[in-house]
Amino acid sequence: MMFYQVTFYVLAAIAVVSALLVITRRNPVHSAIFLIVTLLSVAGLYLQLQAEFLAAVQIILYIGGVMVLFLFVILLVNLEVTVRQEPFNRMWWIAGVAALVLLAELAITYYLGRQAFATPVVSAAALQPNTELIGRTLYQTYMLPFEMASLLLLVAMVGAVIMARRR
Amino acid sequence: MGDFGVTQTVLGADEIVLNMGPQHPSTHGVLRVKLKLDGEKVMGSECIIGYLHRGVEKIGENRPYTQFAPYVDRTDYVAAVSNGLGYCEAVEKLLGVEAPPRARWVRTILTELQRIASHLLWLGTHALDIGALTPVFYTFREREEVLKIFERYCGARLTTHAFRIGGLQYETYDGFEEDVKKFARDFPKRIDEYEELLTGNRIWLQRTKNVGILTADQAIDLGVTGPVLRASGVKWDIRKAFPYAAYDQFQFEIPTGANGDTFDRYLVRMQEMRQSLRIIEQAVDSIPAGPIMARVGKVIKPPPGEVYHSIEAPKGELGYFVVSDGTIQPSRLRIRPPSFINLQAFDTMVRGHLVADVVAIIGTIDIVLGEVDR
Amino acid sequence: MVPTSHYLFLSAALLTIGVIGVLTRRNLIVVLMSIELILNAVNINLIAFARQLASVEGHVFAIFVITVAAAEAAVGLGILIAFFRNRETVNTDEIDLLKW
Amino acid sequence: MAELIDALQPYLIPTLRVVIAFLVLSLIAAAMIWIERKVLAHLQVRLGPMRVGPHGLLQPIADTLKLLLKEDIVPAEADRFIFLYAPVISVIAALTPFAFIPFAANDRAPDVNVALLFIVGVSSLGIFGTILGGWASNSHYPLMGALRSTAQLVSYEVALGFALVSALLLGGTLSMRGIVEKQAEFGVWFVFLQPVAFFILFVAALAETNRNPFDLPEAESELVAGFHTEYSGFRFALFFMAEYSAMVLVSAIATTLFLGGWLRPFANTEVVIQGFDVLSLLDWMPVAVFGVITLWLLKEIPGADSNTHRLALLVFAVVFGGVTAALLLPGVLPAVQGVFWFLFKVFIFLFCFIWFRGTFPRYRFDQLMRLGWHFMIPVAIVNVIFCGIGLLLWQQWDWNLAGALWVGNLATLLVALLLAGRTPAGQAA
Repeated sequence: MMFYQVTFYVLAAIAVVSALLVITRRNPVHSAIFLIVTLLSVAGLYLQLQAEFLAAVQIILYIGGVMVLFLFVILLVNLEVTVRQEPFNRMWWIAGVAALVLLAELAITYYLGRQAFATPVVSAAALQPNTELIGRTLYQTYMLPFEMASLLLLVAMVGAVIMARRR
Repeated sequence: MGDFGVTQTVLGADEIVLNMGPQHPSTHGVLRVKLKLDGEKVMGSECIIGYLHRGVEKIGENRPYTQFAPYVDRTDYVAAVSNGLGYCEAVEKLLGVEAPPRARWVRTILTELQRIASHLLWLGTHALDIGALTPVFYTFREREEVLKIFERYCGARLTTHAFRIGGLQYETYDGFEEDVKKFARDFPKRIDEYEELLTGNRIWLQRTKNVGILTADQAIDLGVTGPVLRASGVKWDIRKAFPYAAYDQFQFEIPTGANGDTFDRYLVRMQEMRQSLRIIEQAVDSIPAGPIMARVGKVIKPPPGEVYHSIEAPKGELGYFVVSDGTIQPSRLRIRPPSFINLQAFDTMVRGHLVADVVAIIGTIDIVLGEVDR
Repeated sequence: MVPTSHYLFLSAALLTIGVIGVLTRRNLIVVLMSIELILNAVNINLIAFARQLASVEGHVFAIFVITVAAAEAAVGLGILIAFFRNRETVNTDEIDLLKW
Repeated sequence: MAELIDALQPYLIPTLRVVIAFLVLSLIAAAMIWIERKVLAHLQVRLGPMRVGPHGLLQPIADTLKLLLKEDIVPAEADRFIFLYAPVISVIAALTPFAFIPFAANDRAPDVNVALLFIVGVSSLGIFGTILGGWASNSHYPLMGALRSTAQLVSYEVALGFALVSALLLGGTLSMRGIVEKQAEFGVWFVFLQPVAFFILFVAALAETNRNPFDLPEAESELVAGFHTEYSGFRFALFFMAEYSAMVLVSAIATTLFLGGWLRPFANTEVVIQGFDVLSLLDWMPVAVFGVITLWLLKEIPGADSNTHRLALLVFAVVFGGVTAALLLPGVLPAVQGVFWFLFKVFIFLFCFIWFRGTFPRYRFDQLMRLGWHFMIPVAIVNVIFCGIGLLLWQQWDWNLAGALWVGNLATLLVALLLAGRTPAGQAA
């Protein structure tokens, strides 16, 4: 299954490179575009992992919803000044070192536990039919968290409206 | 002008200055409007005019009376006949002559046809501005009929120069009455057709009702005339108040509106077209025989004096102020164009509305830039 | 088959990039976008493990994460707009007053 | 190498099919330009294009050539990279979903079990083409057009989504093929079970594709041309094509979900007169349509303006006549039945789009938003709830399916009337 692996590495490379571009571009519109690219390649990875429902959700909600919101806000607030300013704050190197330490930590952990994280033990077909399974799990086992999530969305919606409304 | 500070460099976070025109599809020519917007809401406006200024009034002071007549056709170029009537009657008043009855009857018929043509053009473009693509083709179909009558009568369609000082240059052609009667017979059905497309249309109502309200007091303060004034509920029509041509001979009503919004202005103009038809029908049935030219000399040389004569043009009060010093040229000539004065109401009407309404309001005032800029 | 550990490395990389973005960028909008990156890294983990364990619960939790991300973006951008109205800037290091 | 070919094997036919679908779509988009201009013209008592070819039949080619040859202008202060590639995003987003839409029972479209979600998701990416194109132009009118269309698309996507939900509740699957098969199984198109949802879908589709009366993003009388004001030449053509493909796409979605996709009308009914099923005559409809077009083309030949036009008419007549003849070959007619009916329904939809454009004025932005949020979305939600209740009654208490759903529809209409009464026409902002 060489095709499978090639797809994975290509998508992973695109995701990482455009993620780097997200945090290095001066212009937030460019950042947003590269974030969209990252999200799309992550959606592709979901497809590989037999999570096609989540891939669709990723595209509809994340890209079609959240990212549009981001772009909308970027267009609303006029950022001509920001684009010309220094994009990073003064303590960037401390942050960088700390983050790299975090990365090293994660990498070491994963490396040590690589046996446990080998290829899946069970056949992946167990995740099919994906949509039905997710639906049943979500509405039966996780009914309460689901309702809480909807409450969270409601609160967020009301909060966002109140904060963004002009006085 | 510039009362909202367009020159100010730092505006609020959400405020932008949007320049509409002079090359914008909905400014009806070369009107330029600067809008101060908060989001899409209009906080202020400034009309910048003069892109079509040709100095028509000054030209009038350098031409013999007769030679200036074709120029007035080119002020409100979609209602040339009305312009000609106003100018000719002003000079006739100065001369102290009156056109013979037959001439006055024909003048009335042609002027009312011109009113219909002008309103049709307004209706089509106004609807087009609001996004209805189709009415403009229907209205142009009927306007074509009117223009054909003009063409047969005087050879020109747009800038007709139909009238002469003292009466008419040409006798009506054979079949003039039949043509006019046929038009008057067919046209009501067409108006019904337009009204079917627009008057009851929910979207049209939403786009025009309560948009660009001009109260009666505001309208009078701003000197607004014509359908815009009447839509605000003021029953003022020069055809009734100071009858000219043959208007005192005919029965017709002055349609008025109640709210002074864009929808009322629409309704008033639709009603006016029906009233014009009434006048035309009465007039064409009773055209008297007789001469078509009063006794005026070959060279028109009015006695010294001044006169102001105004008529009810399709767009409002069209006035000519002519001062004679006894020579063959006016010593001063001034046109009171309805579009120019009505455009003053634009800022009052537009404040607090959205950009889309700006377009509707420019349309509803019914301006012609040739007349605004002269 | 790509081993799960590769997904975990990818996720770790995205997480780190996101963290760097949150810590170093001055523009609040980019900071919010970096948070989205972090949340995505989490989702990759959840779904990779869901495959390894052949359990759909990882997917369910990823859905919750996306919900939270949507809520976070809405509130965050709401705050940002309110802030921009008052201060005319979206730089994190200029957000230094507790009230205005 | 052999391993690679093996690995790619399952991808080949879908890829080929997608390429064919794209080519056909480009043709349809080009034909739509002509059809739209002609239909609109005849609605407006004029003739429309008449010069390029007989009855302007070659107008699309002329238009395309003109656009391709025009200079590709990039405004001076524009964000060059984004400006250049925004139209591409639009086109990709409008064309990709066709990969999942089955045009016929024998169409090899990939049968994904979340196809509907993907179609909605990918088509909603087209918004980025609009918003980025508008932003990158660095000009007021395109920016306002972009902001408007973003707000509009996001709002109406919700209503659209809810309208789709009732169809997939009935279908019980997200697979496009599955939904059509369910309609065949029920023996009734979902439009007759969920007319309110269909209506909402139709209105939302108008808004999604920026068509009159919701064409605010490109309201020419207000914003000159909206987000693509600064575009010219080929890139403008791309936006144009994206727009028409999006129209075809929403029509195709509506056809699949509510109008029975590739199913022939009355597929499950028989009206037998003297041992002959009269309705099976409908199978001959493709032959009839192409035959009539051929005859019309032949009839036009003697009266054509010039010899060139005569030649062009003859070529068209030969093409259409050839298609008619090909249809009469054994086995061809059954094979193209599905595609024919699918496209037939899509074109009826597209005709309605044009018809509305010729009839309605344009909404104002706030009115559009109010209509979306205060009317369409609540009605759509209520409709989904009643649809769910109807299905529950059918499954648990053995109600008649159509009866239960129609009670729900009437209840929804009642709610809609109440809502409509609360927002009187002509309410100013």
